[in-house]
Amino acid sequence: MTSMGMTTPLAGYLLVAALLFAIGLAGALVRRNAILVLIGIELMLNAANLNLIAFWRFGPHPEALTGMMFALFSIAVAAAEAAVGLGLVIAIHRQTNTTELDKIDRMKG
Amino acid sequence: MATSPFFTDLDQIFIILRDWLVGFLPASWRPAACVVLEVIIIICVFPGLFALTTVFERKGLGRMQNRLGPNRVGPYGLFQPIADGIKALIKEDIVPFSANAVVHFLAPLSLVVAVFMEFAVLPMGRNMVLVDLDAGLLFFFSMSVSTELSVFMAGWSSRNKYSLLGAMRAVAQMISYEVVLLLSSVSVVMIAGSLSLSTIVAAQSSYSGIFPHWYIFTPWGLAGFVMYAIAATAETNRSPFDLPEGESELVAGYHTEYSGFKFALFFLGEYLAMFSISGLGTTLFLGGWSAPLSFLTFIPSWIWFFSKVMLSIFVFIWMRGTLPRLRQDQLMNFAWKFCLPYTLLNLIVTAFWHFMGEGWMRWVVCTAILAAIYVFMGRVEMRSEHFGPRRYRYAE
Amino acid sequence: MLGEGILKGMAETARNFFGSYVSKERLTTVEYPEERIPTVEAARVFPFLVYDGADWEAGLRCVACQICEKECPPKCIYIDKSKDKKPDYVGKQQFYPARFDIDISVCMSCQICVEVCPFEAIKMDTEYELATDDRFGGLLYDRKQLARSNEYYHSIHPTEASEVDARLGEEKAKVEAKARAAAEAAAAKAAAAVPPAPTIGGGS
Amino acid sequence: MNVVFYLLAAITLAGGLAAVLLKHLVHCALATTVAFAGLALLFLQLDAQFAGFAQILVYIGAVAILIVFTILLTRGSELPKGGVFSRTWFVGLVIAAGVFAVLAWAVLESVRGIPQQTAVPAVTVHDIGNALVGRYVLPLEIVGLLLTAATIGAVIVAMHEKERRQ
Repeated sequence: MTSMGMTTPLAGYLLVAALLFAIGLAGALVRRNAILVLIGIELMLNAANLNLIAFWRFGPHPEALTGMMFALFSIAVAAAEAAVGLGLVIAIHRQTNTTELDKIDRMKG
Repeated sequence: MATSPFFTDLDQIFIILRDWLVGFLPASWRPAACVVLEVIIIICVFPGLFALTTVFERKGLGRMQNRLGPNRVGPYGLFQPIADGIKALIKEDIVPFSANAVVHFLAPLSLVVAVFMEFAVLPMGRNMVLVDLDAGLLFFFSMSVSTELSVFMAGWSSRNKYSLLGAMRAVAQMISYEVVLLLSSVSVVMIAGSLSLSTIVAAQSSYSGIFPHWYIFTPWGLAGFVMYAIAATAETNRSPFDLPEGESELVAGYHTEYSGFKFALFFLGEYLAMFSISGLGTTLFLGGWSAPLSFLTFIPSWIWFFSKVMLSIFVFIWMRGTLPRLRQDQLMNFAWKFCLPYTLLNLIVTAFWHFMGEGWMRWVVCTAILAAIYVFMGRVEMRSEHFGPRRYRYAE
Repeated sequence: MLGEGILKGMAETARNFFGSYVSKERLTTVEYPEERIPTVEAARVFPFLVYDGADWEAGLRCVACQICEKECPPKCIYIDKSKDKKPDYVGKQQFYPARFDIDISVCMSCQICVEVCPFEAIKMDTEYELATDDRFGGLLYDRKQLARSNEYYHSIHPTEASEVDARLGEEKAKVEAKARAAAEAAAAKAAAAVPPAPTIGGGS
Repeated sequence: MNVVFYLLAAITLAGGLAAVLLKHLVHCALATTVAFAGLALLFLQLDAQFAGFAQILVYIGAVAILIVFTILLTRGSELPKGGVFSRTWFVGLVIAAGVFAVLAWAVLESVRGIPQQTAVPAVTVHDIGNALVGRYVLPLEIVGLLLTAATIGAVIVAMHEKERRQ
């Protein structure tokens, strides 16, 4: 990572984003708690944002603001996603008294 | 306005002093040294102001209740904060046994750091701003929301139900009023056309006749300022919105389990938040460092800024001395059912103001709309049960 | 209108704020160490022991009956009865307290000891500046610290003290009258046998 | 590419890792906040002032608070009784590692040929504002609608059960 990063700044940011995405994915896949899964998804979204901003910064037309706008909208959408997702977690907790995904295995409340 | 060079120098005295001091250093170090010096000054000035404010607050509150207030330590009790500071420093630092030590330790630090960051974008005088960010207002708000998490950390890590309740109240309250605070500032941004705080001040620093073009002297500005002041009071957890630390029910809220120096940091953070939010209000609505009347411009700009801030602080203290504490449901209803709709309406009125062009028409129309809606909403809110006795929805 | 009450309240506090600088009578504060409110006669803080005469040890009215010790709700009185006896104010031989301690930090100023004392020996003081920096025993007062003269009692509670004096005087007069009657009877008896006889007790 | 970048990357990744690995849910949430803050700083380093501050405002100010509120409302602040990782954690780890390997390979392979802008883009907040209400006004309106819908939806989802039971 370092040797490549030295030559191209973009690659460094992309690698950090990729690593963060992988961490988020791992979190979403390996943790049992629904909230942690949501945290993992947030991390993945953030990694995507970092990609967008990095491409905007090092891309050919930063003044067109495409990457920046995409990142801003993604932030807004992520906020909405978090609100709804956590609302769902609370609703599920009300139904089943648990947030452990392994234990939520019934379709009927 | 032609001003004599003496007053111009006095106005810029800190800049001149800074440049003189930095002049001793090699040229390549100068920008960094400038920043370091300015940061040091901010870190020294505002805690000093905090120390003075604590004693003046206690004296002022005393006078409002026909008492004398502290007058024992030093002349007129002015050395009281020094005594308090020494006491806080040498007190035993107690961390509860079951507390989460790391989070417990980090909470006051992160709070104070975030609050100190807010001062970086405030223009405290002509050319006196640490970093003139293009998105200064956004920076300010992003720093002020970070304090919410510190409050939560403090409350949660103490492992005390009062701390936790206080923290949850504080966070809920701060989030609710953050919306109002932001939206009331947005109307200023709409008119000034910039998020940079120095541009916003510059937009207000002209005069027609002897009267300044401050935004508070417009209908939407006045309405926005009132909403801003309410939200700022709630945001800094000051009375009458001091539920998070309501001592009659929650001991001391989220800093119940803090003692000694860490408690002093919370105290400092609260007052610094007051200063910074007053500074922002001054910048947005009260013309920042510009003089209130055109023939007073010879007085240095920083004096105006600090006197306006201290005036706002006095109003904070005045309100604390007057108003009783709200109830949690009243607080939330007030934020979401009165402040937020009214601020949104104010945004629309601001847009009207902007597009109606110069002339007396816009004054009449905007004032009429805002006043009518204020009276109407006030009537509705007061008639409904929102401010009446409590109704329990879920209680058995 | 919404906010009207707030403005009214703010006006009130502003009036207080400026008024307190203008008129001194608004300020109710007494700056304590320099200024003091004179204690009223009915003030009662902690108990003390009354003595008659000049010598506190000889004049203590307390006879170590230990009623107050038993009645004290927080049990803050500690009394050791003496082995020997000394004459009390009427001249009767009585025990006296070899030790009489009151733990002021425990005392709750209920005045029950005063009410139960049959000898008018313990009374309530008006002294309230009892703070000390000695945590260990500084607030445990022995009989020397507790002893106050009857004159002092008169100076703090004049009405009550004169009543007490009157009552004691009556009792004493009764005792003396009895003694005199006894003496006279003895004298009459003695006169029948031996003419001159000294009076017992005597002295005013 | 300098020390600051490595520092920020380390903070971000450490925050992310801690968020995934820590046992205590509140600690996870706080670690996520560190990751969010690190990312915001990375945005600032990429000269995206507006996006960086928006990141702090939205993620630290709103999302992190939402997460901790949810943790407390679902009694997640107590330590879980069983393990914190699911039964199939190994599979998840392999998938994540695979995804990272593919991504890293793709980045390293493809980034070489791309010409890169190195000059700092002269974009002010004013430009962003103009773009938001100019070219991107439709997405902006849709996001506004989405946020309103999400707010109402979240309230209804969280309130639903109690209301029905009444």
